[in-house]
Amino acid sequence: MSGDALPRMANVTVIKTFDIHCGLFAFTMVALTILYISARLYQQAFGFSMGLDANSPEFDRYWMTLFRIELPVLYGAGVLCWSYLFLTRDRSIETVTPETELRRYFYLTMWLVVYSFCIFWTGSFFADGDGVWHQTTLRDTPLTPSHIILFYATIPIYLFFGVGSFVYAMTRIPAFCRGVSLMHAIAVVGPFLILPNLGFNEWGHAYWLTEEIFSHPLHWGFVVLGWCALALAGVLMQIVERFRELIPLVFKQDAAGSPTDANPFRDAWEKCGPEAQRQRYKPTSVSGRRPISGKSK
Amino acid sequence: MTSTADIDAAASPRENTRFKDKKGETVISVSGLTPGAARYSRLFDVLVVAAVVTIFGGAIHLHVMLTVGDWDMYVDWKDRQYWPLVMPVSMIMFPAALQAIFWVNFRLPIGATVGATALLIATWIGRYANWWIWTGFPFTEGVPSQALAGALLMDMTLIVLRNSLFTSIIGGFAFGFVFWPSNYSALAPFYLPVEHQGMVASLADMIGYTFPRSNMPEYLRIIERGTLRTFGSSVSWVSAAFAGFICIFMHQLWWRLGLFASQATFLKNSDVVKSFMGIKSSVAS
Amino acid sequence: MEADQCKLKVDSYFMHFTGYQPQSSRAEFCEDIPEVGRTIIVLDFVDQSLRDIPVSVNLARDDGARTGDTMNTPSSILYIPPKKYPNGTIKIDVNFEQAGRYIGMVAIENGERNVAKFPFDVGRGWSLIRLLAWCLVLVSAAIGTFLWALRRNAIAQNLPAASEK
Amino acid sequence: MLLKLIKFAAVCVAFIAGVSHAAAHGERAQEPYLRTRTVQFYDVHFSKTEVKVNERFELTGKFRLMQDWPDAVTPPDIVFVSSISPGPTIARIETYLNGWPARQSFARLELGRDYEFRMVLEGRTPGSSHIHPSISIKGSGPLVGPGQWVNISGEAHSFAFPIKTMTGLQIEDLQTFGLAHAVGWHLAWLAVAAAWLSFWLARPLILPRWLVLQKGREDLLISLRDTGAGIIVSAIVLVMVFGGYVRASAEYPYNVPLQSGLNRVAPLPASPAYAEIKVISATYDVPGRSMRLATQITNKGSEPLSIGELTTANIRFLNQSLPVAMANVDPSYPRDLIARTGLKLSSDTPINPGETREVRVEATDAVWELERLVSFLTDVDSKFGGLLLLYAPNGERVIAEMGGPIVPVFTELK
Repeated sequence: MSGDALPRMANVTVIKTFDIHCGLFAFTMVALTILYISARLYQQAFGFSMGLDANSPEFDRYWMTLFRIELPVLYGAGVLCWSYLFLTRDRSIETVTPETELRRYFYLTMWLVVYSFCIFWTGSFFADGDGVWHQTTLRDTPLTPSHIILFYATIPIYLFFGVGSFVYAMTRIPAFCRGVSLMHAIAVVGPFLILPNLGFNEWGHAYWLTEEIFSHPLHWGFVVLGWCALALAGVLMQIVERFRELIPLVFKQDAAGSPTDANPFRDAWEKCGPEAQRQRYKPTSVSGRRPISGKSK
Repeated sequence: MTSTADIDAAASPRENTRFKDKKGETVISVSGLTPGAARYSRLFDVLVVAAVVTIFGGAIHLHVMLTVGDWDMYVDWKDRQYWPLVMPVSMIMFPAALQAIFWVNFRLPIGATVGATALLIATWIGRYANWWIWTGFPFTEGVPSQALAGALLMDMTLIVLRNSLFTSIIGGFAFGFVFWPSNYSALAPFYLPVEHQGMVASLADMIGYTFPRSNMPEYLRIIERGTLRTFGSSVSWVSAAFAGFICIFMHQLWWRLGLFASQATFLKNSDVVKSFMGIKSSVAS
Repeated sequence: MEADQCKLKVDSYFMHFTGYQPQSSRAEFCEDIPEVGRTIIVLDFVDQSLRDIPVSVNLARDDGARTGDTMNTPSSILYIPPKKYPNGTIKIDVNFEQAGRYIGMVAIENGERNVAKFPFDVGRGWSLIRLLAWCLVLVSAAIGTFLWALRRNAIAQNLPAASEK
Repeated sequence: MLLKLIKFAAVCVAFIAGVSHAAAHGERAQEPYLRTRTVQFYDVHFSKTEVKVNERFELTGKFRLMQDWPDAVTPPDIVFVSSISPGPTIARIETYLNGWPARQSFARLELGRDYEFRMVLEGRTPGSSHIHPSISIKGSGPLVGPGQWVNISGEAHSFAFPIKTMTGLQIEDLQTFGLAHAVGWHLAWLAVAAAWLSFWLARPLILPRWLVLQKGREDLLISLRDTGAGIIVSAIVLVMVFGGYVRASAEYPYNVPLQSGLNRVAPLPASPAYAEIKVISATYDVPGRSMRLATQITNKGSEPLSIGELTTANIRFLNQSLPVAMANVDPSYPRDLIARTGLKLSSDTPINPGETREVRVEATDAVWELERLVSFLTDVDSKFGGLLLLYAPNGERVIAEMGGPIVPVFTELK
């Protein structure tokens, strides 16, 4: 049946492949999972035993120490990563081969998957924990065992990957360099603004309200910023539109064959090996280096 | 657009592929993806699904918690007047936007179901890991509500009627309206009456009273304080119908927001920034 | 006690340090004292049980060589012998005549002798200078990186132009 | 299992660290005006401080609502009597305000009057729990009484809360009743959703569908078969929704809505105003941690009165030379809230009936600072408040409110 649909490809036998290095992606996901679970275990161990009174010495020792470490480390790591991405940027981004560009689109997608993963832990898991923590104590200071993790650890972590994905796209991918992706910017800046919005939140708690209605309008600033997650749909559309142009270039000498044989998982995982890594970024041919006509032309 | 010529050429003449395309071969071949490309496309699918599930699990749960969370978090907030009204109105927002994104761009009638499923799973993860393991509140105190019945109906309306306006009017209304009956089926045991200190209380009141919450004094609950005998005292059905009415507009509003979010707009980048990546300024000599 | 960073630990007990210079301001100081002159230092006992334990206090100039003796020594400017404080608070009235680095020592005698030392600066306005210095370093680093990137960029732009010829 | 491991680890670390528990819950973060000028607790008594899981204990006491109520605090128009604990480590059995059931809130308590509360509580989570009585006021939040450590021993899983409904159903445990029913429904809904999602996710998804749609071949993406499946699923959903509702209504015909509404309760009888106190001047010596009051006390009763105690924000300064005042200290009262050196008075002889006397009162202790009660330098409304307890020779107690502006001062430098 597919032969009828694709008569042109009936006699070609070689299936084109290219390497996607997903080791770092997998490592990041595992490392983040471990990090988040450790943070939660730390809350379990020291939330009630050391964290009920912000004026106590044990709070200072177990929670303020964590606060003082996590802020510079996480933001510092972010700045280092973004600087690294900028310094190792593609200095002639318009001459990138279609294959490399396609690969970079996959890496951008992986950045966004990691970013989404961080949003889940922040917006759902630890925010939920904050809600229930407020039911165990009187309102203390803005620094509580749940806030110290939620606002000052998980937020810097998703900023790391959100801003990271933006810098990655701008320094590696022609379309995202020639133009600023509006929706990508919204998807990164919106959740970033949650941090300054803390000012509004704490101002309100300082003057209006000592009781905790979780759905109080005071908290709605966070909600509006959370809506910006929808903007990732726009980035997805930008990616598929470019895929439409790139894929015929990359797969032009491709073969027919039963698409049902495709096993992208095995395929992708096999390409994480050291041999595959050595082969990475090897240009296919000199003639492949030609400027890509983008939409902006 | 020369580069898309190859892919466009692969479009085959129309043929009757209905009922046959079980594994999607026709879709792949008509799309023009070669078998090799299809494998990478499937990898891309997996990445997108992972991103969608996690980011909307996070964003919807955050949204629901901070707009109507108290009604969802505590069994003694689940009254007849406000709970069936505010919960679906808040819960429909993201599912409606997701419907628009998935339907308009990909003709996938799953957006609302994806949203409601991600929300319910994320909520239960939180209930288990935070409410029970961390602070020790019994599950009965924090049993959540679900929007899956309404979300499924909304997706079904979309696939049958294939139109956003009718989906708002019928599917949106259904989303709001079935919230009460579908959740009451699950939570009915919590409204059994008990006598406590010479006063009547529902089990839900008792659960909230027995396991104390430091920042939840009884008066803080925004619940029904008394009802007129309208509609044969069917207070909850009146609330359900009102919720359905608001959900119609919410659905249309958020559908449009979903469309706005899925536009692939690029703004002009600064020449200085572009020059760092070797793109010469168009203004320069 | 508002922003509580001023805790001292002696053995397993905590104390809280506050400095006042009522002649010049109404502010509370934590550790570093901004001006020379009359100063009141207050040590509050966080732990109730400290009230039953004799405590001695010694304030001395930090001359670098000393290893931390709590006895009254020539470099001491104030010494309070061991004494119990049932109110849980020690008020020390002291006159710092010279700016410089000082060291405070609090000793408790609960069977054995435990000493806590807290070094502090008097009359240096040191923290503001340190802050400015850090700002300067950061700003110059940022400018340097930017200039460097610009230059690298210029080279990169010239390269393809040269190869085309 | 994992939970046990975590708890074990937490206990080990806490043990190694050898940390002493200070007062908990962050009540010290509450502003002085919230604690010294609103609700003054007295006679607070914990019937037990060592209980087993499922063992009951009582928390009783009284409170006075101060007349000089601060502007920033909403008046006690809607009030809930509660207890503060680190999470639900205790279960609430019964609560009363002046003998009235206090499961619901109360309307309009009166300023300047006294109320009596009684709470019957039960140990739930093993460990040491810091428990306070508290009065929550709508708009202002919980105002807490003195906290005490209650040690709960036993096994966490042995806790159960049986209850009998008015329909005659005996419920084994309120913590789990109805849960399987609710979770079952959620799983059923998730199963339908999972079936629907996998019906679509199994197909080629994002890129191919978008490309096909660009070519105008929508017919390949949504077939008649898919529409049919949609109709079948919606029928299933409707049957589940309304069938489930009808079944639940049949199974639980005598359900009641959530109960709400405010109760009204009269205050305790007002005690005769035997003593009238006027604060002439009040200063707080900042570095000296000492509050000094110059008061004018008039005895309007028929018995001589001696000053026994100054109490504010649950901190008690006692006149240690008056045995009846010392006898008024409940053994269960937290020790760190009782000032060690007590109250210093300029004249210690009883004030005779009809006499007006100026008495200087001095209350010195680090507790002012440690409890963060004296941030007069940063307050917009620098006032203090408290109760003065006076005793007649026959043991009768007179409770008088006092308060007024206070000036922070620094010790004169010599």
